[in-house]
Amino acid sequence: MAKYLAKRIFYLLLTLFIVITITFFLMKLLPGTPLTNQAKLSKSEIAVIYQQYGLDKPVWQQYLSYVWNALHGDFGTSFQFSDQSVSYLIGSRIGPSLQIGLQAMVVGVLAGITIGAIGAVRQNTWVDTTTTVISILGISIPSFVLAVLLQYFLGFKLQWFPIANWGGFMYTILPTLALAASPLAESARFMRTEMVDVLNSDYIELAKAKGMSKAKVIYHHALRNSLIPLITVVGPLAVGIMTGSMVVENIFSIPGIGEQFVKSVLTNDYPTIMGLTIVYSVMLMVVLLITDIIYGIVDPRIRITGGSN
Amino acid sequence: MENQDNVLEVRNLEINFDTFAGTVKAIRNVSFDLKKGETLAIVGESGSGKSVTTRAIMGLLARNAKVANGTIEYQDRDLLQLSERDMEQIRGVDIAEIFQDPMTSLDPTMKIGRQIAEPLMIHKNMKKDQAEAEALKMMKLVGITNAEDRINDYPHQFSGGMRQRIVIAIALINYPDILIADEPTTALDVTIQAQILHLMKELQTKINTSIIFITHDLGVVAGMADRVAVMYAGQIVEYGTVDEIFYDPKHPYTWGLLNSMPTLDTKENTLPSIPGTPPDLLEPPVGDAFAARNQYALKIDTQKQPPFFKVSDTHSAATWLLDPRAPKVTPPATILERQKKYAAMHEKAVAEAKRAEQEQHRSGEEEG
Amino acid sequence: MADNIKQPVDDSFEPVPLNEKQKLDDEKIAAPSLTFTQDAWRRLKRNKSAMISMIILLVLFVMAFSSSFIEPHDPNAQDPSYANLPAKIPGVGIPGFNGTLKQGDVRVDAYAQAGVKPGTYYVMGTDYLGRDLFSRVLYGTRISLTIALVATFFDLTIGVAYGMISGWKGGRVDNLMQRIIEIIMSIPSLVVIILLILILKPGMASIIIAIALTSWTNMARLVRAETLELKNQEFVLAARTLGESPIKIAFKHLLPNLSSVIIINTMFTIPSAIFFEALLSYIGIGISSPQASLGTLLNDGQKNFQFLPYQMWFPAVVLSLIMICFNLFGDGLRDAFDPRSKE
Amino acid sequence: MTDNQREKLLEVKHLKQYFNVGKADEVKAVDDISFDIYKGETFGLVGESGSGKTTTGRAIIHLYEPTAGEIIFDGRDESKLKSKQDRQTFRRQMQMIFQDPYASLNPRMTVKDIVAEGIDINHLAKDKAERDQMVADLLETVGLNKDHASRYPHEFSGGQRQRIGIARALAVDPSFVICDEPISALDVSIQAQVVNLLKDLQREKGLTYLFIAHDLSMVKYISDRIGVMHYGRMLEIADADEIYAHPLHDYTRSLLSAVPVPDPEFERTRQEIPYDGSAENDGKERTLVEIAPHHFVRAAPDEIEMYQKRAEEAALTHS
Amino acid sequence: MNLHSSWKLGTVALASVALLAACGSKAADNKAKDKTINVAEASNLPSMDISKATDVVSGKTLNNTNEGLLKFGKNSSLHPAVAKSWTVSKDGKTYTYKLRQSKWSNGDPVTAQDFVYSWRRTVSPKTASQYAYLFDSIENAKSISSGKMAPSTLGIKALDKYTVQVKLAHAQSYFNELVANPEFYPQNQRVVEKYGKQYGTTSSAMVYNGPFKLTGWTGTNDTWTMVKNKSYWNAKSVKLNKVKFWTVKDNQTALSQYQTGKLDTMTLSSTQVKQYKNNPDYVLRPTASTFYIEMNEKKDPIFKNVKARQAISAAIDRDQFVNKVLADGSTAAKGLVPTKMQYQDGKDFASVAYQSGTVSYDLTKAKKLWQEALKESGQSSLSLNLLSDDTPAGKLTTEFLQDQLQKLPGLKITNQNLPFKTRLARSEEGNFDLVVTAWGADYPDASSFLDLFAKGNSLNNGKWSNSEYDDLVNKADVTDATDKKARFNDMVQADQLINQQAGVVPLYQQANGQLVKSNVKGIIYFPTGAQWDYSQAYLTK
Repeated sequence: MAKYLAKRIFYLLLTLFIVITITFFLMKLLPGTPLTNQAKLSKSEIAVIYQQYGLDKPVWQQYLSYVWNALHGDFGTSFQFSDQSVSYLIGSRIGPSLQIGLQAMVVGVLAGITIGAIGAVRQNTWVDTTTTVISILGISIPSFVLAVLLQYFLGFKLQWFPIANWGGFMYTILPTLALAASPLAESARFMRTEMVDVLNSDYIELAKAKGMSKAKVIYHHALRNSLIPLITVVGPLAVGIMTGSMVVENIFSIPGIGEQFVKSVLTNDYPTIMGLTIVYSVMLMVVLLITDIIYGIVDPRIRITGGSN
Repeated sequence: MENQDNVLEVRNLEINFDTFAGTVKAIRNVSFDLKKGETLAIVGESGSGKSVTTRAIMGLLARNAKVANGTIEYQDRDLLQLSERDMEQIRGVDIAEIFQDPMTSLDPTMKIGRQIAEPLMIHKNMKKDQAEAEALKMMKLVGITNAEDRINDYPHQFSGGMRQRIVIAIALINYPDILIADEPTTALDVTIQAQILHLMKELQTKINTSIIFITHDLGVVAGMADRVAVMYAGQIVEYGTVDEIFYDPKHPYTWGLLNSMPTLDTKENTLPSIPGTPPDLLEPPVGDAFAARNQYALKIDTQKQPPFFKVSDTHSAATWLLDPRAPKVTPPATILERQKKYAAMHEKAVAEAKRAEQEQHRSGEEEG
Repeated sequence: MADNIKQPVDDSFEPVPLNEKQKLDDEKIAAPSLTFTQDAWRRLKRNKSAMISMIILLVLFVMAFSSSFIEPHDPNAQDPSYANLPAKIPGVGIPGFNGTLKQGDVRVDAYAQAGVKPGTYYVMGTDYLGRDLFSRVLYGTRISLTIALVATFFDLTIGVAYGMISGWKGGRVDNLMQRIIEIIMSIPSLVVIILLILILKPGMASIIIAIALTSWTNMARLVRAETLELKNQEFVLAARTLGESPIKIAFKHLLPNLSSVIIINTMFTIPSAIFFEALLSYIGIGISSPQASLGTLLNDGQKNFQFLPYQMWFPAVVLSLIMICFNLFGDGLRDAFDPRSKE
Repeated sequence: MTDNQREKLLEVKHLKQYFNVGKADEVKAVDDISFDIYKGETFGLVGESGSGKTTTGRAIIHLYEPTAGEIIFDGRDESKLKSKQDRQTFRRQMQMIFQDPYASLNPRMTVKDIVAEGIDINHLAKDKAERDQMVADLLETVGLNKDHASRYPHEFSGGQRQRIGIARALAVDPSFVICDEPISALDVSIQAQVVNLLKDLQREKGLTYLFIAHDLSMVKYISDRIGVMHYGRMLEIADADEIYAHPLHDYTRSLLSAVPVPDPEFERTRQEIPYDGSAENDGKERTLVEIAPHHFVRAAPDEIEMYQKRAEEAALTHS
Repeated sequence: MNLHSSWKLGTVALASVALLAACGSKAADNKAKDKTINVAEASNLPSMDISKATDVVSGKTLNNTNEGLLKFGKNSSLHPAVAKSWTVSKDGKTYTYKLRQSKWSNGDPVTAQDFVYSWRRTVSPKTASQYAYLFDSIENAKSISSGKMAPSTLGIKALDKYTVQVKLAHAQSYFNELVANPEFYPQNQRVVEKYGKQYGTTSSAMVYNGPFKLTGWTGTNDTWTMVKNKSYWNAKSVKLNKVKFWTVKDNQTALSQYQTGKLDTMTLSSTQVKQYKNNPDYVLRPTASTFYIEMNEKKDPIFKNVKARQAISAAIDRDQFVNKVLADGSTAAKGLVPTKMQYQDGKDFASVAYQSGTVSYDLTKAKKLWQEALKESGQSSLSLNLLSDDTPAGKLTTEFLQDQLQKLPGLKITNQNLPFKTRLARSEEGNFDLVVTAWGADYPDASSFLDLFAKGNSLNNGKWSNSEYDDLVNKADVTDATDKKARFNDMVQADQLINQQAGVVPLYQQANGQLVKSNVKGIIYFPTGAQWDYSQAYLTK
């Protein structure tokens, strides 16, 4: 296990290094500086500002110090928030994103599992059709449309939930629902396919031959065996949520990193874009690592061992 | 039940499958009995309907299967009429099944102890600990070494042979009246097959269960079965005791089957074989389904389905060749050889019996 | 057992002559000959929702790509004095389709207000520059579909080639190629797309390139997995023992057998490309005006949802329809291609 | 019959085929085996699953790059075939028939194209008509009719497919055919058809077979000589009758004792001989030793005597 | 891991979400009692460092939490703030301000030294203030910011604790208007040095001498609150307890928030303006900013031809654009200099300078002019790109302009909408054909606009140049610097000249349509600089 972990973490760091490198040089290709009105500044002032941002050195030096600093969690200073470090900016904004992200994941996956399982058990009936329609709608309606509709009908018309901003659990519900649609749909589809497969497997036949009731067969054998592979889609789902959060946070005015990313893109705040890209990648890599580890723990067939056999 | 010795009576079973191309008549008027404590082997090629028959008994037919006719009587109840709930009460307690592929028939994510114990927990309301203690006993009984250490292992940690032992343990843990073994050794190597077959015979006497043994391997049948039913194209074409089928087969299909298997002694340059392929059950042929591949086919075979002709009390075959009007045909040489051997055996047995009788007689005389 | 059969005619107890026997069994195959594709098509035809989806998609495709001929108005023709007119369909009186609009609390005839000549109809209304929304939606659909199709084409070529090479070569090459994919996949693709678009400057070409560059990984992985399986299939081994060259094996044996995986995956890449484009438009780095995609139309509509809901509803419905249809059709294809689903 | 009279077509010398070399999951699928196959004979290779028999076959036809050892076919070392021409010739001389009649035919190709694949690669037909004729002939050879040519594999039964596979192998007119469990996936009644076909072809075309199987009765029926494999090693090689009549190695004995026989009387009295495979891994150096004429057994030097004794006993009890 | 139990847990979690949904939230807070108003802001507050802040939100917040020598009132009128009174020397070069005794929020007195320190800090190149150029008219400022002189040589002195004297390099008639801007506010040296790099990055790393104190600002968050500053010298005039700001990026969301009473004031988008034009809550806020097109004479020589420039100008129907397309309350430009910014004798500069026919729509004339221009340049057709911001208004503008300009014969326009900074960089590099630019006045004086196109100004991206114009601008800045009337005339002439010549093509003067709840009164708005003052705002009822 330790050996496996070490190997994975090594790859994670290597990937991270490559991600940092790629983003750094991509950003270097872009025009734009931290200055808003370069024309009105004297040369020495420009020099000072460049120095502040470390832009005065040759690119390779900038690169080395960026990598070094990035590995220490320092992504430089934001262009937009002139005296704020990017790490502080991200740190102060990641909380809300993680909260709604996790809530959306939990709500989405649990509801997806339920819907998918019901669909599989009642395969080729109207129940199955209904669950399929739900899951297809979930991936067919863009999250920003869904967010607008939720906001308008549940927030504005019915006033059940706050329309926007951040301030307690109630504020998280609409964005959570808007974000949960896609993991719900994806996991429902996955679950259904997986469960249909499992239900057709020999060991389910054997379980039936044991005289187990259908409910018990599903609960004891089918569900567990279909849930395990579901762990592998958590990574992609997390990506979906990250993607969706950019839009949903914007609409619901949530002070999160998704909204910040969009804002940084629109204001060419390169240090923040780079920092957030790295943070997103790290989050995704960690999610992938964790799911792999959990998969290894939960599925007895691929128990992660030291690698001796 | 017609016969008190019978634990199971299948009568006029007809099962169809709805497919895109039409209705496949998978089982066409199949009847047989299973006697207490015996092993009935159902032999046939793939697609002959042997597995479908057992699925019907278990009440586990596929969705698109329709029972068109027939009864399966067990303990004075027609299994085909039972509700799903009632069937659950029978499966795994009274009738258990062993599946073909031990690699896929165990739940990969459940410890084997639990899997073996499950039938007890379901049907006997045992607590998990108690059930697993029973499971441990059963594991020892089916010959799993180090059972104590292995009870908490997962299926993938076992070899194929061991897995099949586990499957057997699951099937037998409730000491069922009937055990259905659906090609239980097909996926195994010869040596492992021998072990499993040996184990099954051993357990049968211990547990006193009746076995329906499905296979396509006549060698296995010879060793396992008390009685044999030969299936072809969804029908039983011949049934009888194992000796009758192997030494005095009457149906040309049975001849063909026996012929086409080389034994370790076979020397002929060409193996007698059954030409052609089995018929498409979408449109079963008129008359005898085997006619097309039968080198002894009569004209009537292409027009009329042959009835069962009784050979002995225990032996019947559905072939027009047994009709008194049919021309006498000579079975293939190897079959004649088998008949000879049978005759010899018979003679020997008769002689033996006579001697025993005489001896008894003599001793009686002496006493008297 | 029952023996009460009608006695057959006596002479039928004669052996069948040899020549007739041949006729009895010449291994003729009765079923009509179906190729793999025909078989899949047959199964697809039985899937109602997939067929309906296919028809809707076809209609949408035809409408979108022939729209230059059937558009009632030029999608880019502005008439600011006719801006933001609601939908009006001749002969339809339902609010929402009769040219009336709620302003404050009163429903007013927006067409009369704007001084539109009677007899002028905008079936989906007009946008903020007075452009015909129906034409814009058709036009946007065309652009969205074009983006998706072109991106998918790259996805197909890159992904399929990459996956096949990786799977076929195996070993170290495969390992390295998989690591590369892992790295690409560990950056959320939207982030990559945004970065790329920032560099390449927003526009249709950039969006296509960005989507193509990120979406192929999934295809590559699927194709690789399938190739790994296929390359050990005996028919591939047979081709190798015959001395077939790897390239020919790829085209003769691998590709045809990969086709179902590829087609199915494409059915899911197209909507996701459309989706990505819509997201980019929402963020503000999508297609630039006066070009329009469903995404930009939605984004524009979303801003005025409260007052001019139709400006969001129409593109939203079309977009969702495309997504739903592709998904349903993709599902249908998967089932149709899946040999296990043979009934 | 002496060795000089018989011409060696294939020599396998110390073949090793390892997978995942140097990794934790290294598999020694074939571990130093040697045997010869003579022109015109059928060499049977038996063993249980995982014994390495299929791997051996595939290594011989060069589907794998051997880890070590030499495979000499028709006097030439396979691995040293450098020119494209040589390799192509080699491919034509050696062909393979596969185990799974379902997986061995490309489902997306017509029977005609499948059978003609070898013809196309080697440009054996000069035009389409000739190609069609060749395919028709081949189909007829394996007992199918030419109407089948335009159909797809899934329309055929297992036995028919296996015959298509044979036709494909025959298309390039090989001299040596590796039959990799060609009948184990077939129904009993069909097995005989295929075996008969193979035998007929051998007679007609003077083919040499390497027949890989786990079905001992069928192997014995078709083979002239037989090799028994276990755990990637060759344990015993002898003439077919000899090996069945006088098995010397414990494993062979165990294997034979386990074969079910369609004879109830025999089955009732059958005694299985158990085999403990761990004895093979006791660290002793073992090689194939000719214990009796043409009868080789894998033995350690101190076991030779024991085997010789067995051979003598066997000779006494039987012949 | 026990999957069964987590399964159950999930079901419970789902149920609870549904339950909460049913409860809903309708907690209406009584804001009137708290004397709080809620204001929507479209973007974050990036900085509170007086020397470094560059954006509108920072300026607005600084204007309400801090105070300089003078402050703007209604209609940009100047009022005394920290300075009680001031005198200007005859030559217009020396300004002396008498300060009142006032306090920082930490209790320190606000002294003349605080101004000296603050201005030096801003001008010092080490600070790298992006607004240092505003100080250019002060003695030595230019040399200091280019590093040639020490900051201590800046022309500002503390004559005593409460007297500030400023020496200008040359007379500047609008210097007091400059001084009222946040860039000229005092800074407390002790506090600046105490927080070092952290200064002005959170609400606590800052002191305040204005009507409000900032709280709850972490530097990066989306809400912040101004609370009444008890140490403010005029605290008793401040009626509100709190002004709470919310960043709401999405207009639709903001409007819903406003409608449900979560916000008291917000800025509307154009469609929203259309809907709310007649609402009693609607307030129009014109800004002192003009959107105009610059034509790149360097890259496209055709624009050296006045006919070509005039053709562009005449091809644009500005009225239709502002009324039908933009429709956000903006007005068609009357010229380069916006209206309602500078007045002379009660007359609006823009109205005085307005000449009909210079910036008006006449497509026939435009086509004719364009044809001639093409002919003279020997071209038959032209393909140009039109650069603008990627904001909604920017996109709308280019979309509209493209359609309009393409009506000129042989002209094909490609739109290019880029993020602000990229767009800026491009315009400065001269990498464009046509660019839509906006300029907002730093101070309420026409020179803020006119200077842009005088010789040598780096913001003249189109490189239009006219010696007569240069002379007029120079006259206004130097020769007539102290003569208000003459100066006004010079500038009017300059404005008329650039409009006639179509040196740039003015499009519209931007205005913000706002909603303000009817019970919120007294928000002071002025069109330049920090624009908003909440210190006099109050709630009725």
